[in-house]
Amino acid sequence: MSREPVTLTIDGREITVPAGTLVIRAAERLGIEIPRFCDHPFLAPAGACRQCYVEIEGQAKLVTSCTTRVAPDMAVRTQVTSELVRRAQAANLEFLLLNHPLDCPVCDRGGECPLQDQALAFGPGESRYIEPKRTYRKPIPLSPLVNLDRERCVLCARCTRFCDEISGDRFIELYDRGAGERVSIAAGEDFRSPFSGNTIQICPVGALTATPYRFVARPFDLSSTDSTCAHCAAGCAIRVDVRRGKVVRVLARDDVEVNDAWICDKGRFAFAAPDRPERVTTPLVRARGLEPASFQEVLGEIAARCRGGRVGILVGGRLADEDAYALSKLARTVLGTNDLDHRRAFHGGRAELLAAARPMSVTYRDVEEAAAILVVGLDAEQELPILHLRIRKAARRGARVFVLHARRTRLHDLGEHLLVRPGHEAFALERIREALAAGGDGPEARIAAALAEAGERAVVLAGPRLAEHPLAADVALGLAERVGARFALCARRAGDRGALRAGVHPTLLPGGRRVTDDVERGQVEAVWGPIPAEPGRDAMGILRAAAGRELDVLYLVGVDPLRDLPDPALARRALANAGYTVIQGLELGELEPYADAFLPAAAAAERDGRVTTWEGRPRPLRAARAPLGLSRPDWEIFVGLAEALGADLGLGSLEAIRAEAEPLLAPREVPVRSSAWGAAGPPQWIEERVLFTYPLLVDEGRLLEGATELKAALEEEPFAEIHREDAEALGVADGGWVRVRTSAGDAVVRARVGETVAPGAVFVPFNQPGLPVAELLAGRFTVGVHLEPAAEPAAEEVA
Amino acid sequence: MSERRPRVDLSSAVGAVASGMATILKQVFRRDVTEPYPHVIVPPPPRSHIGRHRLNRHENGLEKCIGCELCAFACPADAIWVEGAENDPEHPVSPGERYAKDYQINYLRCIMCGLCVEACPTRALTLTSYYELSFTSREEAIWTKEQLLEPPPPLGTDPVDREG
Amino acid sequence: MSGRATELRQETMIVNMGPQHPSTHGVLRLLLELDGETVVSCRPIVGYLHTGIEKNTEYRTWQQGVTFVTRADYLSPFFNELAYALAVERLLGIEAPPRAQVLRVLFCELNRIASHLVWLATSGMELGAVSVMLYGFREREAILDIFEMATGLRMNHAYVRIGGVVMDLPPGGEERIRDFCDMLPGRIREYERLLSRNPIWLERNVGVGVLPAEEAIALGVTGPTLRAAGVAKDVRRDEPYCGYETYDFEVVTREAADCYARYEIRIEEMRQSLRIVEQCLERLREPGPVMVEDPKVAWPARLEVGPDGIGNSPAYVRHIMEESMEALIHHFKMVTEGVRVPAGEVYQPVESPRGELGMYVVSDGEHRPYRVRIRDPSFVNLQALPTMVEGGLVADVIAVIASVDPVMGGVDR
Amino acid sequence: MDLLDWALLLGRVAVVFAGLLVTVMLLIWMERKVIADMQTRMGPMRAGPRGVLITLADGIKLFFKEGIVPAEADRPVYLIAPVIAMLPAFLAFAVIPFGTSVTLFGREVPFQLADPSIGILWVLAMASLGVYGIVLAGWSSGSNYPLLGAVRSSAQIISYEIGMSLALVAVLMYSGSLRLSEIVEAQARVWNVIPQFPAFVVYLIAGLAETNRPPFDLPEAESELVAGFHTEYSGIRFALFYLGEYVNTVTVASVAVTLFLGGWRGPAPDVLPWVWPLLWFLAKVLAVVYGYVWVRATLPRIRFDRLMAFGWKVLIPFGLVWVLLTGAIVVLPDVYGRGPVVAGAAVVFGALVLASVAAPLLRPRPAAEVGR
Repeated sequence: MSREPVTLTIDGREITVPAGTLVIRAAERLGIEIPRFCDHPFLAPAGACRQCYVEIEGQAKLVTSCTTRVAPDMAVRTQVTSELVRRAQAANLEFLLLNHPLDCPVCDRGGECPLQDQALAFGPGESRYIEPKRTYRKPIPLSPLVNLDRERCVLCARCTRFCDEISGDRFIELYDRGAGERVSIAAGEDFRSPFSGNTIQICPVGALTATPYRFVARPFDLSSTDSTCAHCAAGCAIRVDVRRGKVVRVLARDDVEVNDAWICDKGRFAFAAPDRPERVTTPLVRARGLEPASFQEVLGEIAARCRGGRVGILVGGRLADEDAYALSKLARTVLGTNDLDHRRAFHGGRAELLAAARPMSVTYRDVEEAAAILVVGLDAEQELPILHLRIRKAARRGARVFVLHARRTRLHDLGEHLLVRPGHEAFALERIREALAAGGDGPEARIAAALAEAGERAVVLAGPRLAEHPLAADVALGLAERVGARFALCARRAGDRGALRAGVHPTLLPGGRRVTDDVERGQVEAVWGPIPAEPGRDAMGILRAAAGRELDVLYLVGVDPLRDLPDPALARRALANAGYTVIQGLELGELEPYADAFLPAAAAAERDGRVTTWEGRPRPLRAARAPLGLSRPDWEIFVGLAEALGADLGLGSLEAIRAEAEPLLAPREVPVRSSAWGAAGPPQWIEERVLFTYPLLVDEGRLLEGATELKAALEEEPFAEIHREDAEALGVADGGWVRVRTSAGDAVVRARVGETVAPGAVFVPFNQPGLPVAELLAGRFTVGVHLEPAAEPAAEEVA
Repeated sequence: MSERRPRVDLSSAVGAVASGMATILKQVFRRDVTEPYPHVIVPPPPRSHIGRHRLNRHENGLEKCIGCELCAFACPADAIWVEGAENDPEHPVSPGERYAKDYQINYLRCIMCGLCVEACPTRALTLTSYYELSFTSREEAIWTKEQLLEPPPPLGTDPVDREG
Repeated sequence: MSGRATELRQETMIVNMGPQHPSTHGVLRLLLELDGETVVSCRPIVGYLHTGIEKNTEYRTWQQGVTFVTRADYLSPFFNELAYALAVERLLGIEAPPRAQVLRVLFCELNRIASHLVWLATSGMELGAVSVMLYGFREREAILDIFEMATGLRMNHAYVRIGGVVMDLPPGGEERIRDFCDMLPGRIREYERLLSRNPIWLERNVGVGVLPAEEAIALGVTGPTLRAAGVAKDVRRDEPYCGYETYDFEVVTREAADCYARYEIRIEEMRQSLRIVEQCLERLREPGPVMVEDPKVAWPARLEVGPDGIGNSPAYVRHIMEESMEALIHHFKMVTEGVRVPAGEVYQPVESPRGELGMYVVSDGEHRPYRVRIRDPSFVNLQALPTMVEGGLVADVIAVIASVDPVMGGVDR
Repeated sequence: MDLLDWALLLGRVAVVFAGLLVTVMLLIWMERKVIADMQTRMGPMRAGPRGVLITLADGIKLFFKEGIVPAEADRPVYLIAPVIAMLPAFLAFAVIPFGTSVTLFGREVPFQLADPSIGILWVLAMASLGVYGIVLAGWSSGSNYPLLGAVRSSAQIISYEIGMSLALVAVLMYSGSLRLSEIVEAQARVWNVIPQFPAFVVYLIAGLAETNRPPFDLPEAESELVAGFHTEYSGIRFALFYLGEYVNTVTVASVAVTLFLGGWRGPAPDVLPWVWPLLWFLAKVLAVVYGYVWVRATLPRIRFDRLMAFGWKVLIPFGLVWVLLTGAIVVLPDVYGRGPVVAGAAVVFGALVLASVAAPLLRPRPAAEVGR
């Protein structure tokens, strides 16, 4: 879209803007504030509220500036210079307030309400309307999270437009016309969109309110901190509102490079975990039981165990970049081990190496401007919701979207899905590559053609599912390179990419330098000093080693191997057999009986630092409040542990860490290695069918604890998605009960029958309430499965 | 110097001291201005808001306070803490959706300026002239909602505040 | 020669008078160098009562500012409030209604009398005339009773608001003020009988703490201390506000520039203030609003006394909670955010009992002041202290402080 | 002296001591009530009926308060000084005849502890001893204000003691005795206040200064020197100073009554003849104290240099002249007969009055002295 400049005058002041600009935006650029309700910079113009009237010379009637585009030599007069406009705006405000309930003192929006602000700035001071007002039943819960108060609604349609245009979850709609027009939801429906909270934030009045924030605070009570959401690797800009040391609300901040103006409901509503009573905020050490002690004491104890012993370190996905770097250095230089791993998805190979070495191969902007997008092994809506919105935005702008996944995702209305059995993604990708040359008319051929056509405006986004097949990610990378597309290996958790870059990895050092490569290791040793040269064990390897009594100290940082990793039985053995178990995190949970020492870490909202998005973009974390109790940021604990071991990491502050890490983490070339085509065969399951699982957006994860309303809104009963053909073959009906049996265990769940999964694939969500799916897994998130119809279980069996 | 300056000489000195002593003696016959508090309590004028706050109820017993926090907004000393909550429709505390789950006034901070009652949109909060507020601890100085809902007794009757 | 003089000179003694001392008007600290009982040098040190009033206002709404500034010079709260309100009104380009202006003048002048009575009381006490102290406070009490009757508080009233005053006089209020006006002149005559010709009073004050006009002007001294040197400077007459130009009163001056002249001026000023008060009472026969009508500026409260105390009147509560959405919004926004004042800066002086009290107020267009700076006369007048006391005796220091009448709340802010 | 004599003496000492304490207690209450009256206040109201026990309450409170000894203080002197200040005040009272006598166990018991022939000198001696306590207290406190107060005090008391002595000299010349009981006897016909009025005035003024009472309370001028010599004292030691001061006031008033106001003399009915003189004495003392309080309520505090000037330049010359005149009045009639002496005295007295009027008592400083 070439946009030639247009020059016009607003209130006598001249301005030049690109053609197609709305008058209201042009006025904003001049610093003239035209009142508005329905206008939103990320939504299409609507002209619903009629508040933004301006006068344009030569036009008989006033026009709404949010729907009028600039024209050359247009002369616009706003309320600043036009009495007519001023009167029209005042009259419109009076009109909007006719039926508005006298709710300000009880309304959550009171004090930060655009309607109040504009009534004060532009409206009359007294009411002329004294007749009874229109009333509705209120509040109407649209979902456990969102309440609708129709009396307060000014019918600006921001919420419905958001659902139409941005999230595509069209649960709410404007019904009826005239005085009876109102926002409605279909009877019995729930506003089950993972983006529902955004409608609350953009509502210009108090018509949509959030249940968790209902009557909780006033803007005056809050101290706000601009930070970054640490729930996933999307890296959304948020504002954290704290009242008296307690986080009570999270809002999205505008950032056109990352999240536009949106965040998902998890980011918005899951903030209560650090305030739970289960949180432990003092260091503990095992004496007669676990007993509170000082940091010095506990670190001294741990140091005594570590000195000369074999240490294995498991890390969760929540470490900030600085923590990861400090830990990586601590493990290699002080503890003398490469046995550390943060991963849950073990990609390996060149794709991972690239992700560790080079950030920002694909950005949100690249996605938005792409012509063709291939999403492989990623359920974007559930795993990186804001990336999902970007893909949708791109689709609306004309990009062709393809999803290669074992299960249908929420891109189904805009993109084409190619459902493949889990573990067979690499073959599908190879077929696409073959189609590049051969052509054809199957889905593979369409994808190949679209990618080839888009060339460097094509984007391949590879997700965690690919880790289930050795080198599948490399295959995707190869395909991207073949067509000249941009490629990103999308990390899911907020700390994943940062930990990978910093070398919290058994074989990779900071910047993707290989432990086994003397030259690359030497580059790091130049800064750090000697590093063990033999490759370390990966996460499962560390557990196996601990289980085999090969480790003296098992150090768990922000991870619960019983919940987070796909082999709880192994984890239990490891915990039982480890010489000494150190837990570092927010709470102990089920690890309590195994812990020999506990180190309380600060939550993301309590500390400064950085997290890295899936793109590789560093984003700032800022402390919205002080850490509770004695807890402190992880990196400080690592530095303290090093000190207790008599070593000085030289990482006394965040600045020091960044300064040291910066040269090591600079983007660097990765030596080209042979492509991974056909390097490995398909997994050979004994069983006919494959169970696969991944965490949905809202599950039983630790950081979602306490977010009751969010769980009520979005959590699902455990289910098994089965393809219709399989169901018919087994005689399982939709909604009926099915027994899933794997080599590790079995469970009875409700079946969902349809065409939402690939034939032969069975999807059970990870970690939903009542079903710890991990117990069915044996080291991978994909496992051969045997299905049979089952009777409805007794209540306790489900639990 | 144009104006007449007073001078000191014996006669004027004796005269001035004598007239001064006479003036002093005259006061002996005036009514005392001090009050034998607490035996006699002179009621403060009606507008006087030198005392504690009071939370009011409607005639049907519901609280007038709707937890809107306007008083806390208006308070220049940050002396008021309000926490709103949703009314249980079966057992409402106040009319409407919202009520004050918690309401505290810290009398170590309160400056009795009255902006809070001026801000109150329901006359739930009023200021009284019950000035017999004495505390021996920080906790005591923070009045809770239950205490504030209690109307103040007549001055001089609260045994806690009586001397001795 | 000078070396010899130094040798001969005896060792001097350094005395820290204050910050805790019975007659330093609170927490003024004077570093006195004494040669025997003669003051060789004097260095006033301030800051012990720093309350952060100016800084606090930057974090509060414009309307809340009144409750802070009123506490600066706590003996003349109405003047602080008035200077602040006038300054903000000038930035807003509004003017309070006539009746509000009359009430402001009325309370300021009563406040001036009250303040001078405190001066009389404290000077009396500091020079040992204990009864005068109690008489001064006794009569001041009558004024405070009037204040309490009208504003509900005896000090720090927050009565003058941006755009007017918060409440009109209660019924019967004018009578009480009139009674006071009848009572006071006789009492002033009594003070004079006790002090004006008393030999000890004279010898403690006459010729003590002389501050000639040139020095006073050079040091920025204002108020009675300046007028005692014969300079007829009075903001009420020179830069009238609240319609002072329409009142009949005299600017009292004396030539002697000593403590006694300051005593005479303050006594006479009380009489002049009474004159103004009486004129105000005449004007109050005219009814009218006491707050501007514009709901976008006016403080929204309508107070009424009931059996439950003082609070918003039920009629007003009904209006904002049941009748007018606009009124509710304006109430809400005025209370929470307050008025938004156009960007600009203004210096507004008023004649406080201690001299020129100025408010320098800067707005950046927000609903909070960008800066409020109080030019407090006590602070400036204290500069002249060394000039007045050096070479005198310790006892004269007391007389001079008393005659300057500093209020540390205003000095330190 | 037999055992009973000793017992009676000890009894008298105890009674006088206790009586003085009670008197001081009531005196302080009275002073507070009187000055409250003059200031349209109520004064103490809470301790005892109409606050009469306020001093007791204060005393108990002070007794239990912590006595602070400053780090810079000279400890032994600091601790002993209040006692030194208090003792002479009690001792001075020993020679005051506060009544006639009463017969107990067949012995005549005079209302006077001792009646030495040098009664007046004893009073003077004790009064000047009291200053040691003050000087020592001020010096030993080791801080500036007490030091200044002590210096002021010694200067003031020494200066005014001369004036006071001169007044007393005039009286003893007139009465012809140093023995206080005889002086009282001598006033049977006319009180000394009539013939010795100038001496009475001098004595009252000097007495104010001797007791550090306003307007001569310079040593403890609270508005200048915080609390003067006892700034650093607290608790019981402060109470001792306070007590000494008020016993002094009683003594000074008693001496005034004894020397000028006829002592215990007054009209008395025949019932209980020993009671009335006591009551008269008490009434007269109270009257003098009332006068003191009245003065305190009226007058501001004089400035120290003026105080010294007044003492040396006015009071002492005036006293000297009066002593000369008294001498003349006592001696000359015997030599020259009554008429010429009275005429001559009138002329001299007139000249003196003229002189005092001409030379301003308290001249304001000339302008040149003002400032630097």
